[in-house]
Amino acid sequence: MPLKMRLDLCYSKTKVNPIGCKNDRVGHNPRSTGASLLLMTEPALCGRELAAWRGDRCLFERLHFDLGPGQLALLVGSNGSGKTTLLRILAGLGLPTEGAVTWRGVAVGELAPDERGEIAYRGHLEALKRDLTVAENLSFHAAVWGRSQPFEGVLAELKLSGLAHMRARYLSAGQRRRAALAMLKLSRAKLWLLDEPTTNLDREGRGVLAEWVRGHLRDGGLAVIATHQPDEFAARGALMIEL
Amino acid sequence: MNAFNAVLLRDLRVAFRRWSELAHPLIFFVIVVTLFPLALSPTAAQLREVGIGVLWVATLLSSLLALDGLFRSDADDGSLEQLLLAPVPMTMTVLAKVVAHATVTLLPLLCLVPLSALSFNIPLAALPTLALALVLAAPTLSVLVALGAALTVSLRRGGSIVGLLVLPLTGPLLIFGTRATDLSVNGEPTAAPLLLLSALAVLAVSLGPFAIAAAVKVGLE
Amino acid sequence: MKLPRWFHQLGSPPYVYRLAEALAPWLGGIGLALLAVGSFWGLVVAPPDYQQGDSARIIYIHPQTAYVGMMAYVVLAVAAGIGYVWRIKLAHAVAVSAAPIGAWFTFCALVTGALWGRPTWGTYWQWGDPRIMSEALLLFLFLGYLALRGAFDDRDKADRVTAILAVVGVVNVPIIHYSVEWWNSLHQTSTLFADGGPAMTADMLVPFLIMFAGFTLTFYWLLLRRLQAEIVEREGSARWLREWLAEGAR
Amino acid sequence: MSEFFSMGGHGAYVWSAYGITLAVLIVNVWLARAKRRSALQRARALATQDEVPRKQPTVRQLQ
Repeated sequence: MPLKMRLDLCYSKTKVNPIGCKNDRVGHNPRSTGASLLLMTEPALCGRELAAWRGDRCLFERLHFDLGPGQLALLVGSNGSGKTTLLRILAGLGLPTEGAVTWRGVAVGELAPDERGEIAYRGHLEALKRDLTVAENLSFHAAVWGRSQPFEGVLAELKLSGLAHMRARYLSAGQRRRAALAMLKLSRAKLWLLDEPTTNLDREGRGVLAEWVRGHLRDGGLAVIATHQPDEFAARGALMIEL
Repeated sequence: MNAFNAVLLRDLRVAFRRWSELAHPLIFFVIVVTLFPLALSPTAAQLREVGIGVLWVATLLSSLLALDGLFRSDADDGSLEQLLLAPVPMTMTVLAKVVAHATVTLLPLLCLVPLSALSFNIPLAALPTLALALVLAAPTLSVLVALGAALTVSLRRGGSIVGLLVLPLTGPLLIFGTRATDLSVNGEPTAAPLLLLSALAVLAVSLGPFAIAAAVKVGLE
Repeated sequence: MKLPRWFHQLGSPPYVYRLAEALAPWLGGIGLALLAVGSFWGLVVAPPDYQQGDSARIIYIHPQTAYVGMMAYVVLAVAAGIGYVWRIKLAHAVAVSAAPIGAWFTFCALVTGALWGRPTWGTYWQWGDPRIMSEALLLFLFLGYLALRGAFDDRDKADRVTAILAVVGVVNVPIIHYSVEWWNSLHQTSTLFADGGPAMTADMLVPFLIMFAGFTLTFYWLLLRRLQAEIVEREGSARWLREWLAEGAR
Repeated sequence: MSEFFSMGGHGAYVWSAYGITLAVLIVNVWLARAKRRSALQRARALATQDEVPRKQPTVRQLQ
């Protein structure tokens, strides 16, 4: 029994319509951006009529966007405007109150493990085990993602080489953030979802990250970045989503 | 399977690096077992009669203590949400975590129980059955407690509620476990309760991970 | 799977609210009337039991409340399961509404059971009795469900987490029941269908069954009333509710 | 009449069982009503307020 029907049955806070049948909206896109009539199988992230409510408060509604290969989306908005909520919804960690997010045409909550591996999410928490060394953390991550590879190069780029065998609990906040970015880079995901990735990073670290993002996009990757400094990443053709 | 091993090894490693915490449930168990004779002011015969029940109840309570934080630390540092997003079925991850924690917390506890049984004058001949019953009950017990931990993963103070959720479900374990030990003390055949314990274990291990994974997923939403 | 239209309608809060409004008076009226008739019949008309005497008149409330408590748990678990799988918020509302009623009825069954046990077995609480233990564990399941619910601030999350607990609980209920039964059987066998047909005489059986129907209907009446309150609470500022209130709803 | 109330000596048990059941029913009815009343009260309070502000994010492409 597929769970796809669930969209029809979620009743909404915004509609009077007793039967919230919104099937017709999924897959149909009135505001397609630019060149794209995106194929279902193409690595593309689509948001359809997204709405999120916190209790009786509306964070956003009727959010609609398409993101194709090589494209960047920047999420901007004041504190509490729903940037993190939206990113978690895009990652499949949260459910939108209404609407659907698809990756390659499949709802993000229902992706097969392989397709899920194409998406990397980095939130406020670094996901480092404090009792393990940086190297142990990285190799655990690689093992779970099935992408074991040498990480010395990445660590060197982040100036973490000397710390590889230090337990994560002794790292500074900025160093922890760098280690988290190393995991992102090593994940080799197609879609990067980053929640304020520059927090705690010094100027040099931000430079490395910005360079990585540019390289990622050049290679046909996608990225959605929630940030208060969109200028650091902004590029021609990027989507600006203002919450 | 690689991912299963990776999670298992990682959790074991983390547990051993915080080894002092591993001792808490054991100490708790010893204290509970010591308190009962104090409360009962017993004779040797009386002790033997209540001993089996006391040991089983103390084991249930200690395992509750041991597995309560199973998902909490991973949720706090963000690694749980990364595991949810990883290209690995969450049931597998959950199972690995439960196995790891049961190994480091329940196993020492199970070694302690037969020792304490001697102090309750439970005959030596009954100890193998007691140990076997405990081993057969351990999977079900870990799955149940892990489920409680998963249901409360997003609650700041989930600890007090876990017992409320889990302990009523452990009724059958307690019944079959104590019955098996009782029967063997009286020198009667113990196959029936032991088989029922294994049936429960199979049921718990095959269905439990799905419920636990679902609970973790909803908890992090 | 294509679901029939009425199933979709049952996902719509205003529709269900109105349906409940239409059904509730009937359920409540008939249920309470049956309870009144059954109690009178059981207390006054029916003869005393030839073995237990007049104390057996508790038979017209104890098994019924116990049954309703169990039924409430099944309703709770089925509704919660549907709500979880198909993400129907109304199903969660049904589950939430069933829980406190079920807990009260189970509590009632335990108390009446104890009051029946005292003249029959000479003790209020028979630890060795499997049905008492099952009932007590059922009450704990209800209380655990309610406690877990109360611990969450976010209603949607509470719905989905407690649904998992409810489903796990309902899988466990038969296991608990049979293990407890196996553990010890002191209790009299089921009253209605002992070997060779009903052991009760007709003048006892009729009020016995009337009370079953009465308690069941009363349960559904209470459920619908609570469900209405739950819908209003959940819909908060939905437009149909505003318009309906503006029209001067009670 | 007093014979009816004594229930063959078991009156205390029978009548308290029925009494408690009645009390539980009354409490349940009262609880359901109270819940409904408070829910409607809250809904009315919400209805007098303005509708919740909705926010549609803007999506634009950088040139």
